[in-house]
Amino acid sequence: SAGTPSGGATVRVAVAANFTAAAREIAAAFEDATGDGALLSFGSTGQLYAQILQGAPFEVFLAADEMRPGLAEREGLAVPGSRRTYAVGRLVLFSAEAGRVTGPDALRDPGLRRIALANPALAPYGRAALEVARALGVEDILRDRQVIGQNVSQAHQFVRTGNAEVGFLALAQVVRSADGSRWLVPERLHGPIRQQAVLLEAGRQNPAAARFLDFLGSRAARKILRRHGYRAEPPAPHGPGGP
Amino acid sequence: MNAETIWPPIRLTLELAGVTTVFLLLLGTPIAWWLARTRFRFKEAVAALVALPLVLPPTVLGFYLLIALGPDGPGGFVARLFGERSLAFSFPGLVIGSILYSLPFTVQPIRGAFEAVGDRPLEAAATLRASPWDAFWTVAVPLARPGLIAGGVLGFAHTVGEFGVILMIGGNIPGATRVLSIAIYDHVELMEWGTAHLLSGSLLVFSFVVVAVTLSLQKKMGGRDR
Amino acid sequence: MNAETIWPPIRLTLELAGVTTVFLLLLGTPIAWWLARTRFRFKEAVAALVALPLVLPPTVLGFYLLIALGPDGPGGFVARLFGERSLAFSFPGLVIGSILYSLPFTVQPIRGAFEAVGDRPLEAAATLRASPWDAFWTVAVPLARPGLIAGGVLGFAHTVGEFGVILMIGGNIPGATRVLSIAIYDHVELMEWGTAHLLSGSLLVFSFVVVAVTLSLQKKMGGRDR
Amino acid sequence: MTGSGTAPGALEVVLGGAVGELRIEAVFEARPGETTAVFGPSGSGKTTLLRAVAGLTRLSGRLALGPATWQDDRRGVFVPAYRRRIGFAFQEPALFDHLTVEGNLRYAERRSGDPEGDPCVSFVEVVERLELHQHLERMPAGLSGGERQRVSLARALLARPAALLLDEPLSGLHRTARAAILPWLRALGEASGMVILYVSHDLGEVVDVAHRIAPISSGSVTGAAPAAEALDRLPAGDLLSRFEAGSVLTATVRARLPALGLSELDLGGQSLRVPGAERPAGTEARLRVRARDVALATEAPTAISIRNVLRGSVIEVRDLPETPFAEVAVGFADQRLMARITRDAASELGLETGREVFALLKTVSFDDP
Amino acid sequence: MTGSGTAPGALEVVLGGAVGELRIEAVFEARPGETTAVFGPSGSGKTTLLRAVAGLTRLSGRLALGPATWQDDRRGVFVPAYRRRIGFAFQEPALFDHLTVEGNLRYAERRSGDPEGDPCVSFVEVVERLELHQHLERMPAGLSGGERQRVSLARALLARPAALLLDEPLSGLHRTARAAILPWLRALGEASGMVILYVSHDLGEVVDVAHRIAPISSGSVTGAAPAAEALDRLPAGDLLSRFEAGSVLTATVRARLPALGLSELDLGGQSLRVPGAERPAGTEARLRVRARDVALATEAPTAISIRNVLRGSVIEVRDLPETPFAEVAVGFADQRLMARITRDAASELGLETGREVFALLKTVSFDDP
Ligand SMILES: Nc1ncnc2c1ncn2[C@@H]1O[C@H](COP(=O)(O)OP(=O)(O)OP(=O)(O)O)[C@@H](O)[C@H]1O
Ligand SMILES: Nc1ncnc2c1ncn2[C@@H]1O[C@H](COP(=O)(O)OP(=O)(O)OP(=O)(O)O)[C@@H](O)[C@H]1O
Ligand SMILES: [Mg+2]
Ligand SMILES: [Mg+2]
Repeated sequence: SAGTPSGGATVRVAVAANFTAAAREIAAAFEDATGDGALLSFGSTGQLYAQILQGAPFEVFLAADEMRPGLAEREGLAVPGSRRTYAVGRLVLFSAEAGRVTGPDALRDPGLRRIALANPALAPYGRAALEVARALGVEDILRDRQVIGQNVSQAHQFVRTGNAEVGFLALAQVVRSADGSRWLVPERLHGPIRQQAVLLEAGRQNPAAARFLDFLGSRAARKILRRHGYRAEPPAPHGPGGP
Repeated sequence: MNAETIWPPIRLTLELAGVTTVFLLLLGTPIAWWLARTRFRFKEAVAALVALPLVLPPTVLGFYLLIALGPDGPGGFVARLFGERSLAFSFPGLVIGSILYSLPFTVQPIRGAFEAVGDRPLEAAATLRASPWDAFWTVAVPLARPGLIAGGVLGFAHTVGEFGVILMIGGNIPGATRVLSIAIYDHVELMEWGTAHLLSGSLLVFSFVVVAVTLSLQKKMGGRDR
Repeated sequence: MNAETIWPPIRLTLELAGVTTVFLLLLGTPIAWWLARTRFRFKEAVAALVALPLVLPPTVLGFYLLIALGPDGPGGFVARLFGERSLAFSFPGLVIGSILYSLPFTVQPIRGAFEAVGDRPLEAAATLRASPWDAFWTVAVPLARPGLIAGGVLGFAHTVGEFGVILMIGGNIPGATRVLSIAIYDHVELMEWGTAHLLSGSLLVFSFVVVAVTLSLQKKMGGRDR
Repeated sequence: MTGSGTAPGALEVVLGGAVGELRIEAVFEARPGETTAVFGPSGSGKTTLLRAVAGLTRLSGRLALGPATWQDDRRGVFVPAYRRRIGFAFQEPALFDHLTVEGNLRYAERRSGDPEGDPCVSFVEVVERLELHQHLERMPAGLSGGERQRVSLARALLARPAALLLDEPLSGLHRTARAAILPWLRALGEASGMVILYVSHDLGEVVDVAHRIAPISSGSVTGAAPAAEALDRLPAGDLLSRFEAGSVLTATVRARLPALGLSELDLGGQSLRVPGAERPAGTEARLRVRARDVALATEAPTAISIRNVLRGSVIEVRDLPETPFAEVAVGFADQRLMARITRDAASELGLETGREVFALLKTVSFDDP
Repeated sequence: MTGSGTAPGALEVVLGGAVGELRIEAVFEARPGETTAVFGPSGSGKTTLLRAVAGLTRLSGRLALGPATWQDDRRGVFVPAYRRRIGFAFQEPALFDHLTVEGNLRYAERRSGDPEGDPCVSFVEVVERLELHQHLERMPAGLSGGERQRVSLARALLARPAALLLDEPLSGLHRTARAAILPWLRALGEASGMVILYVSHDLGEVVDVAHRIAPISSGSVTGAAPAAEALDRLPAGDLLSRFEAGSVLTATVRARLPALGLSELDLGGQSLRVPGAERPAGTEARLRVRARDVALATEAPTAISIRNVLRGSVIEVRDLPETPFAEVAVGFADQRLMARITRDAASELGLETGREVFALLKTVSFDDP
């Protein structure tokens, strides 16, 4: 699916690892729609940013946060004004055990030992989890019982393998499985988990790169996003600056 | 960056590397000895088995370890004896993961050294009524000392720098499983370059000293140039 | 999962591990030889230096490598000679990173084997008018063969499983730098457990066969039990 | 070897097997307190045999030291080397390179199972006899070839074995050093009652040290005979024995002549002078006489420097094929002496069985190293 | 060693230094075509000296082989071992364990710089002489001690050296094998004109092989003298020489007596019979006579098996301190012969300088291994 259709141009896209599944579908749809190809490279947002800084041949950057794309713009690595939020993540409190999570009270269960979350310093989902705990007044419980994954997919693995009974995960990770138990965290309990994209300098001359960025805001792409557990914002570019 | 956040990972890293190295030597030495001396036909298959964890990406290995250490694996069974759910996110869990991942680097040099000792000194020991156990400790181990030191050093260094496996099974719990390598990585991810450089630099210097000093203990035996 | 997505990473991994192993041996053998034979006072410091990259977490090492290989580092300078911007994100870049990261595992067993050869055979060769170069190839290397094989095997296995460094300097670019370990990791990330298990399993079996067969080539020389 | 007549503590060897192309077939017994020389040319299987006795190489058959059975294939017994009370000096000294010379010796002593220390084999005495005092602190790697051999021998002794297995232990030593060590070693074996198997390819050495000789050739040992008998029996055409072959005479010390540095011995009523005035009168002396050193005369010679003239009668004259020589056996009382002279001389002197002759023995010929 | 009189191709050794507590001080010359024995007790520095000559151990001083300077500290010259045309048989054979016996030999031959092969030292001949044919395919690890030594010697020879350095190369061989190899080795050296340094602690071996002897004791070598002279000169009290000390006589073959297996030699007009009828009449023969084998008489003896009676006169009588013996030097024409007899006998026979005597030599004493 990452192959290049003959005739069309190819765009190299750096994709935050947590967006892997959705990105693949979008790339396929993009190829069908435009005849261009998209070559996806996955990695952590921080790692991808460091690579871009060191001249990696990426043309579009789909980050898991809004900080790194903002930084890229400010550092002159990205085409000014190209930055936009392509997806908004939803946080979910999840357990692999059926019935364990029915609502926020699951966090207060005295028998609960481990709560998995992504590193709040690095990952937007982690930061959001912290905000939720604060809002619910269970900060202390979280501090005592937390196990931190480097990113949200590690937190997911902690929960899936049963090593942590519950965890704050991305809806995207569990949206397609029916097992376990979950509580979809209301968005009002935390700041928005905006995932931003940006056109990189390397892609300035590649019309396919702009087309890919545009395609992210298309109806087809937004449908895929929703199916994967993201909320799509209108395709209007955000103002400069970030968090 | 302050002392409070810097020292716990360093202490933990040294503890982990130290304990792991001890276990690596305790476990690796008999394995190496067996590999060096057995005439078992398929011993190279066993040797390959020891080296095998290497070929898996650490994060993947870590994932499988997570399953093994978890509530449904043998690790969970052991953990329940101590009233825990899982061996993951605990110091013993880290030690187990580190041992598995660094074992081949310890076994290999020790095996080589045992093989280089040859039959002769052991035969001589046997004729002096040293039991195999006695001869192992009083002849084979001292003669293979350079290999044991090299194995320990490589195991130590590899554990200090280990990352993927620990990341996977550690849970980055400050004071419990947040080792130096993860701390440095966090700083890199946060683009706190200064702190990252400083920690990396100190780690390099410290390790250099440890490794260089240990390796120097390999000093040759007596010896004339003949 | 289909042939198109599975084979390129496998091919690339074998290529990378193969090329890296060749370079590891080419580079590691003279270093090991020097370490085994020199009387330089601070040789253990040099040995420690070789082992040092180990103590850095692979991603951190990868990060520094990224800078070194990038447009502002020496790698960029070399890259410009070939009309490129950076050595990172290229096959040569991966090879350089893998060599650095696996070198100690190759050097150590070879050094041990060279040390076990001892002075005698080399003195004998010298009295038979074999130059040091000649004696190295015709006496030291054949006698140290088990160590060379072990060093090659460890280097190969470590390169196959290597992950952090390659991810960092390679950039997970399909067909160019997306090796098997990264592909497996991607599948794990995607929760495509089936594919991940399958790939991991095949990798294990394949590596097991390679390692076991290679190690068996160490067959002992002639020998009576004396 | 049948069990009957086996001395208590004797080493009984019945071993067979093959190494490479060589078939080993060894049946003999070595007695306690005696040194049994395993004597044969290079490649005849001496080392292999010793290793099998030690349990380091596996041959099939039966091995027992007195009441202790070390190997018995029929009963499935095989005692590992470290449970056999042996001491072994390897042909190429296998010292522990990580220990000093003293460390090597103490290693053996500490495991000798004899915490008091056998008075026959004390550390101090062994070190002194083998001249190792000034090397005790050194590492083996710096020792000369001969020094290494001596350390190896000392170590084997200090294991205080019931069976001491020595594989050419003195091949790197000069004759004087050997001559000083061999009689001591022999006496040590006698005093402590241990079995000594002494491998050598040097008949001179063998004769000096051995009570019995077990000749080995092409892997085959058929028995150990008393040294005198074995020397006499060695095939005449065997080049090996040409130089050293001869007889062993047993005499009694009659008087000491300290002024001359000589002793006077009594050999069945006749007198004989040999170097050395140490042996007390009345004790028994064992003399080795090489056949090449004995001249014969049909009349008592006069005005000659040869002091020892023994009267006897010819028992046998036999030609040594492919040589210009004949060997003449001369009998005195119940002992016999071999003389090697040219066939030419034998016929000119008319030597034949029953003929009375005088055997001429230079005093100095008893002073061999 | 002054440069004057240095034969072309001679090995000139002027070395000094210390190993451990031993001071080495060696000044001597070894001539091409000759075998020079370095002879001394264990620990006297023989191995160290050979290693220094080979360039494996560094002592200070000067070393040259003919026109090639190997070491000259004053000029800062030090040629590494692999650029010296040497062959070295180590005391503990250092065979290449990864090569077969043949592989070891070919390794040397291929680097001998003599692609045609020296006709004096052909592969086939060396293998045959050292009886290695049936071992060629084997790996060294399986060889017996004596077999390893022979391979090591063969390898050193096949390097076709200008200087052959042998460190007790035959200590593991029985006398017969040695006796077969030594004269061949000596002749090989003569034919090829190489310098042979032969380290040994066995005087018998030394006498058989050496043209010259360089005695070494406590690290000191003061020169190499012709064998006959050196034997005569060896300090009388030196225990080492007691057994083997003696003289070397040069005689001419007068006639062969094949029927008896003997040759008749002429020694300054007197006749002497020795074993062996191979040497053609008119050629020169070199005879070693041990002092212990010579008896003296003041009247010509009769009716005795000793065939060789040489008339001469006493040159000197000297006591051997701490022994019951005296050594008597007897002169014939321009040669001298040493006899060792008891002091007792010497005085009874009234031996003193100028006195006419008969020296009695058993034929068999020339037949030593
Ligand atoms: N494993 C083996 N394979 C083939 N041949 C062997 C093996 N072991 C020993 N031999 C041969 O058996 C013979 C006897 O060997 P052994 O070492 O017992 O001889 P030895 O009498 O000790 O000789 P030496 O006096 O030279 O030491 C030798 O020819 C040796 O090469
Ligand atoms: N590196 C060293 N350190 C201390 N002593 C040494 C060293 N090398 C040699 N020696 C000593 O120097 C002496 C001479 O050694 P060398 O090996 O030359 O003797 P050797 O004449 O060959 O004796 P052998 O006949 O026993 O082989 C020995 O006493 C030895 O222990
Ligand atoms: Mg042997
Ligand atoms: Mg020596």
